[in-house]
Amino acid sequence: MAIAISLRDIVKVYPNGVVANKKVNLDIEEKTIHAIVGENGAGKSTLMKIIFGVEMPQEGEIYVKGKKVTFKTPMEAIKSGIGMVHQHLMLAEDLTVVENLTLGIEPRKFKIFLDKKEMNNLAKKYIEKYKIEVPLEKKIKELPIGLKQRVEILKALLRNADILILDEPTAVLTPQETEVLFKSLKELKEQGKTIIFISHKLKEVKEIADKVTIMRDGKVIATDDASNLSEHDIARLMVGREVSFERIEESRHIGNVALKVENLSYFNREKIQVLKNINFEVREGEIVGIAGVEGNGQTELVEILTGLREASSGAVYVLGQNIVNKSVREIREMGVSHIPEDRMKNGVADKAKVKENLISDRYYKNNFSKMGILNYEYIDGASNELVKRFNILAPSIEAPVNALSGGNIQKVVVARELSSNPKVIIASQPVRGIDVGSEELVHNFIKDARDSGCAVLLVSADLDEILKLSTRILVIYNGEIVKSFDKVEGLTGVDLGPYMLGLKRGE
Amino acid sequence: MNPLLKSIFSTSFLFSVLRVATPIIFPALGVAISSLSGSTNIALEGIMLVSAFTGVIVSAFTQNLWLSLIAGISAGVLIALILGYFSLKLKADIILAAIALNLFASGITVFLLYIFAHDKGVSSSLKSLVFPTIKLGLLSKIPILGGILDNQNILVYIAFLSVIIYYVIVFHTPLGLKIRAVGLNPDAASSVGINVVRIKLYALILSGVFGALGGLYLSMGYVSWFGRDMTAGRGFIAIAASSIGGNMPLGTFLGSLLFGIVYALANFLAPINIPSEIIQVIPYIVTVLVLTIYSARSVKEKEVGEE
Amino acid sequence: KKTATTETQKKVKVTLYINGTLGDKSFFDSANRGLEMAIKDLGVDGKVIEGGYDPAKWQPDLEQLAQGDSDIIIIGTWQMVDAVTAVAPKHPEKKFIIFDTSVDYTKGNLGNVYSILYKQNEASFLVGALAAMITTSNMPLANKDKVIGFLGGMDIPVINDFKVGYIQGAHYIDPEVKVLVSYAGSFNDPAKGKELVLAQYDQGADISFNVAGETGLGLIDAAKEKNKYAIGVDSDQYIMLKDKDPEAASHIVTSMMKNVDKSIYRALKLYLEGKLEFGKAEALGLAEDGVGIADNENYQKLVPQEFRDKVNELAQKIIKGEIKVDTAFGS
Amino acid sequence: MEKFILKYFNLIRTIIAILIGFIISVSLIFLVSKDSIAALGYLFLGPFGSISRIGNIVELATPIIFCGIAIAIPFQAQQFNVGAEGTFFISAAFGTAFALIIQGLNLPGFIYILVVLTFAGLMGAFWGFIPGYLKAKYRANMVVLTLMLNYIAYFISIYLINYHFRDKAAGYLTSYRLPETLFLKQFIPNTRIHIGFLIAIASVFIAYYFLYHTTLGYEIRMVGFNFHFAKYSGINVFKVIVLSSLIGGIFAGIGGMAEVMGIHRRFLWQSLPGYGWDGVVVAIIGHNNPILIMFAAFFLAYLRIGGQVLNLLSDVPYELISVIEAIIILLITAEAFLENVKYRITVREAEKEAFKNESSS
Ligand SMILES: Nc1ncnc2c1ncn2[C@@H]1O[C@H](COP(=O)(O)OP(=O)(O)OP(=O)(O)O)[C@@H](O)[C@H]1O
Ligand SMILES: Nc1ncnc2c1ncn2[C@@H]1O[C@H](COP(=O)(O)OP(=O)(O)OP(=O)(O)O)[C@@H](O)[C@H]1O
Ligand SMILES: [Mg+2]
Ligand SMILES: [Mg+2]
Repeated sequence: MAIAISLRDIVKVYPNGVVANKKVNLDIEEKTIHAIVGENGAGKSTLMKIIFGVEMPQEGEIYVKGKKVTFKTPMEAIKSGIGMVHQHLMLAEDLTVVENLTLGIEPRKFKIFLDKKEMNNLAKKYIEKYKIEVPLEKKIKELPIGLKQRVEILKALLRNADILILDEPTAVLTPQETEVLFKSLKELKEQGKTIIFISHKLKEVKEIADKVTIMRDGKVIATDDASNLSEHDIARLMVGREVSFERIEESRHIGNVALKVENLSYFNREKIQVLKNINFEVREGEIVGIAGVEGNGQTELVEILTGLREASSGAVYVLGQNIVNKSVREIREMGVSHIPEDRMKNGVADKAKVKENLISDRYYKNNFSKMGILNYEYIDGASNELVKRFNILAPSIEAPVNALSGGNIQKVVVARELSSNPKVIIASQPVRGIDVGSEELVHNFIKDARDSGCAVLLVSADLDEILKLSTRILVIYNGEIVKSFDKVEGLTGVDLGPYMLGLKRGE
Repeated sequence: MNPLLKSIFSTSFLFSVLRVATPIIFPALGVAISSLSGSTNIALEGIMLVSAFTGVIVSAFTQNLWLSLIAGISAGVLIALILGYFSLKLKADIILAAIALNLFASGITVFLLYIFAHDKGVSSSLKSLVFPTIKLGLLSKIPILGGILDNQNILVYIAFLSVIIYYVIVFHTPLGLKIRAVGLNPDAASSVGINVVRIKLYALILSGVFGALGGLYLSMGYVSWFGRDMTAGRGFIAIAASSIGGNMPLGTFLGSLLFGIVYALANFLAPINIPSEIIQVIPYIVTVLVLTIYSARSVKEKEVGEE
Repeated sequence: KKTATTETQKKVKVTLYINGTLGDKSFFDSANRGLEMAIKDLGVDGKVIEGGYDPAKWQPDLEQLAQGDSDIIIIGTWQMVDAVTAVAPKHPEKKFIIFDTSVDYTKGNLGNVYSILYKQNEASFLVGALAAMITTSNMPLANKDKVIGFLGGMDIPVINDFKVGYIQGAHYIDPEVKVLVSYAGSFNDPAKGKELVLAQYDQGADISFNVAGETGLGLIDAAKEKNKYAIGVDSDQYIMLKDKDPEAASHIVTSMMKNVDKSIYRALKLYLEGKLEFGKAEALGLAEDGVGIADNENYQKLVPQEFRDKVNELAQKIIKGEIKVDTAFGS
Repeated sequence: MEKFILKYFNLIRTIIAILIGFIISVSLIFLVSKDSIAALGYLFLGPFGSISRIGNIVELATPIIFCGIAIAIPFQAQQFNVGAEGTFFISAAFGTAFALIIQGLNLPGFIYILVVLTFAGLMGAFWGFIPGYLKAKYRANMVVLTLMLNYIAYFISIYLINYHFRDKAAGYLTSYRLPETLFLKQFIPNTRIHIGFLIAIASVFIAYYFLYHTTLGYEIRMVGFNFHFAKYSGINVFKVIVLSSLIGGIFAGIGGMAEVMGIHRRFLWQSLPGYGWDGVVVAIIGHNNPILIMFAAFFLAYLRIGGQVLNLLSDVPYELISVIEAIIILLITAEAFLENVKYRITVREAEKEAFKNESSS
């Protein structure tokens, strides 16, 4: 079978001295879906950026359809039929969908003017051809994440890509959206496209990929037909040890109510009701999972519970105290900790030192500082201890966080949030975009917290995660709790699906 | 009616509003276009100064308006290019680079003025030209409007035109789309193969052109000579005007007009004997108020904590 | 530098230190002219240095110069008083001439400092009177409103000394004349100056007097644009402009002259003749020709004989002390 | 060797940049000057020519240091507050006014000085508070706000001095002379280096300690690094943004009054002196780090004094000096200048490392 892309001895060193790829060799066959998996920081994205001309390798050769190429800019990669959907979406939020789609290849009137009608037609043409629906006139920022992703893919196709790179496209997608995505991907393969697909979700890899390449520490460990590899094999190869996918054991003793939400409602600034009187409680020693398709009010719920947003009506009690319109700090002081869904936006200051990120919620407390003066001796001690306990892979506590890879950044967040001996933990997408190895670690930390008597509210779009950790599960749909499962043992996604999609609702 | 009030409600007042606003409209458009592309250009002061100077010198020695126009614009663009080269290619802090260029412009113009005109203050010893004023003929009979527009310098008209050109460039040309995209999300732009640095450079060049026109108006229309530091802070006022207008064509235009009005008002009020400082401070206080109110409005729409 | 000194030994070395920059179209330029005249006619060896506008630099600079090889150091404006008061006593062998202000001779041993003051209020009185006569006259560009203008650079005593004289002169002719006073707040914003004066003309003024350095040039531009009259300042601005922009120049009825150049030339001349009295201040007014009004072809052409006679008559009255002109100083 | 280059790369780059700047200046001087060699001497060695000239460097650096710190603190919170210019000015004006008002009390020198400086600091705090508050509350653009406030400060100050505290004896716009007791001692003979300089140096270390060793400093830096993160962590962003501007203002305020009490002994500025902009320059060159800012300030002062000597003793025109200064500033801040060289070395080093432990492992 013909080779679409082949890489020979690719070496990439970043200006900061990180060697992200170490003599990588890789062949991608035409008209296949080729998955690439690997731990955080293994060098997957870097490799893709090299293929797409974003980064230039120091050494090695790239062949596209047999002929040698050296891309200095994405433009050149695009010209030779490569398209890429980046790990972090690359859309101008304030421009319309059609503007984003046609950016750089705009049809023109009299050479110099935009031809808006043609822009629409062009987009429509491709929408029909690939059956990927998107609202052309809307601004990107008005779209749910799943649609944004579709725009990204369409963007690549619009540039006649026949080799399509997707870097963790499903990390931000709901099972339903993932389904849709996979349908289009298979469709595309039928139409003769070659697809490179990066994911940390091994189940998906098994489901969609024809071939799988496993990377570790900047090198390719193995490449094989997906059919020859079980999830466990892949996990083992990635991490270099066994990883379990079993559900964690049930929590032993469940205590009194720690978090109580009463008739909570919220209207956003467009006066749309995003939360419709929500009622639930979380007890000490239990993990309550909130399952739901993203964009059904989870984000707002979490932000209200942690004081980043004001409820329109209703009450929230932490250990019996109402927290409505208390400040973030006051709420944290009551023992609430928060693992945010977007770690880069909220979880860390990426240019700040690791230790500075580890103390952001306690720097003012005793020992960390006295009378407004920071006590670095103590801070360094505490930070080093956290780095050890949560085995964060970092050059040192003095290193800026952005020198860490995705998974380790998340560990920094988790370490801070779980080490403030919280009573209530609000964890939203705690393992998004991190590899199975780190994922397992984080899950164990959460479990330990639970066993030490914390009440945990777990918000996730990843059903496996919900099913793996939760003591009880609530399903949220369109701002309402439509169903609660008090026994999780034996449940599967199939049981939750209909509720998440609003097809069924509980008593 | 008291002559002061009379004069304020006269067409001659509105006439002077336009004249005063023009050297702000141009640089304001310059600031706006570069802001859209994501770079804060506070070098308009220097750009205007250099163009104003070049225009006068070239016109004095060639007695040709076209040449001076071209020379003036090229000079302004040159400064913009230097700014671009240092901030974009050499990654110098753009604010600092601009401060340096303003300093440079103020020094080099006076230095050369001395070489050409043997005077360190004004070029009044040179026979430099001015751009023609537009006679509306019959149209000048139109009540009020006629009075406001007749006999305005051609560059005043070009200022209006520039607002429209700005609108067309930004919203109806591929370049404009790219400029906006680059300003909103450079990574997104480069991911579809757009050369971000080049687009930002184009935006700076455009702001150089606008700034240059402002400078030329100052020395070859507004008055008929070049004077040391004659921009007198208009390049900075322009930043205010464009940010009041959110870098949008109409907004920026109205922002500049606001200054035109307040300045003209200050000029008309000058003769009544309240301390001159009090009168001269009005425009700046108004800006702070307008800016605050403007931002306050847009904050309401923002969620708490949103930027 | 031995050679340098030996060859120039006989020549008197004069340094003019400007606490600003040349090109102010006002007394700095005028002082420079005075020095150049002296270099030409009196054969002194002169040099001009621009100190710039940062007050922190002036005293060190003056100290530097005092340590240098010049025999006479000329500085101007009140802002240099503190500096020269501090430096001069340390260098008794050097001579200092300070113009447009005076040092306080009670403060320390300033026997080597000679101060020149100008009675700008006297000449301003004359142009004020002239303006008042013109605004009600039937001269072509005059209107019947009794309104005249004054454009000041900044609202400060030196400038207001002109203003006080100007207004007093105008009211001496006709108490009903209204004087529109505008300050530009800057000495180098001609555009602003132009706007301010255009506004004055719009409010009925038909003649205006600029005392604003470079900013004042805006006034002349305005006069040209609105076809009204202008009065120049410091030096004869008609002569200055008549080649470059004859049309603008033709609107300048006269200029109120502050003869810094002549006064400096005079001082140096006296010095060479050994007649200059250091350790005291001189106030030069109409009598001493320290100030005056420009009598040039345009003045002759535009201004009717009887007005000019009136002006001369008033000048005599002032010189004789029959008219006492107010001043803005110490007020 | 290469390790060494990497370690000191920024320093080396800056030095090279300065050298290039000098070379350009030199060629400029050769173009315009009849006695270029001497001129060069004046420009580069002149500042060290005599104790009084070295004094001039320090004298000039003093206000620049104050303003540099005043700019750096809000900059650390990502608040582009360029208001030091106006704050410096208005604090000096009101400080002078205040000093003259309470002159009657005949406070003992030390107390008097302390009271007046404190007042100036408070005035600065107030003038810094205004943009901080408007920014934090209404999210008005900081750059424009402070640009405008500079003009406002200027006119208010001129009005205050001109109409209420002008020395009637003086022909110019200037305040009455401050009472002797208020003079900051000039403690090095033949120079005007005054106590204010010591205060400036103290401020450098205070500001440094404040930014890197206090909780508020930490909050300021975190807000600067990532505003959302700060909010999420429970830091009161509103407070931080207001305080960063306010505290910056204190330094500018004290700096302004110290300049009056140490050098001029009266308020005599008729236009904004520009120390605030110098402050922006040194703050950016010094990466908002007070210690580096201090060095940057000395360097800038050295350049200026060089220009001043050049102006006094040579035939090089005054304006050329600002041209030279501009060129040198431009080059110093060219971050990416020589970047590729650094990259090449990094790569070589890193590859060595990487594939060394390849073979070992
Ligand atoms: N722009 C950059 N500058 C410096 N180092 C970088 C940069 N981008 C990535 N790195 C480093 O290079 C290594 C590989 O990064 P890369 O993003 O390729 O990993 P990845 O396999 O995509 O990880 P993840 O699964 O978390 O996305 C990591 O150590 C990362 O810290
Ligand atoms: N809710 C808020 N409260 C206080 N300050 C805020 C808030 N939101 C944003 N800011 C501050 O404003 C900065 C950016 O806000 P904005 O979008 O207004 O940019 P900006 O006005 O250009 O900022 P600057 O004027 O400093 O350049 C953020 O870094 C933050 O410090
Ligand atoms: Mg990646
Ligand atoms: Mg009249």
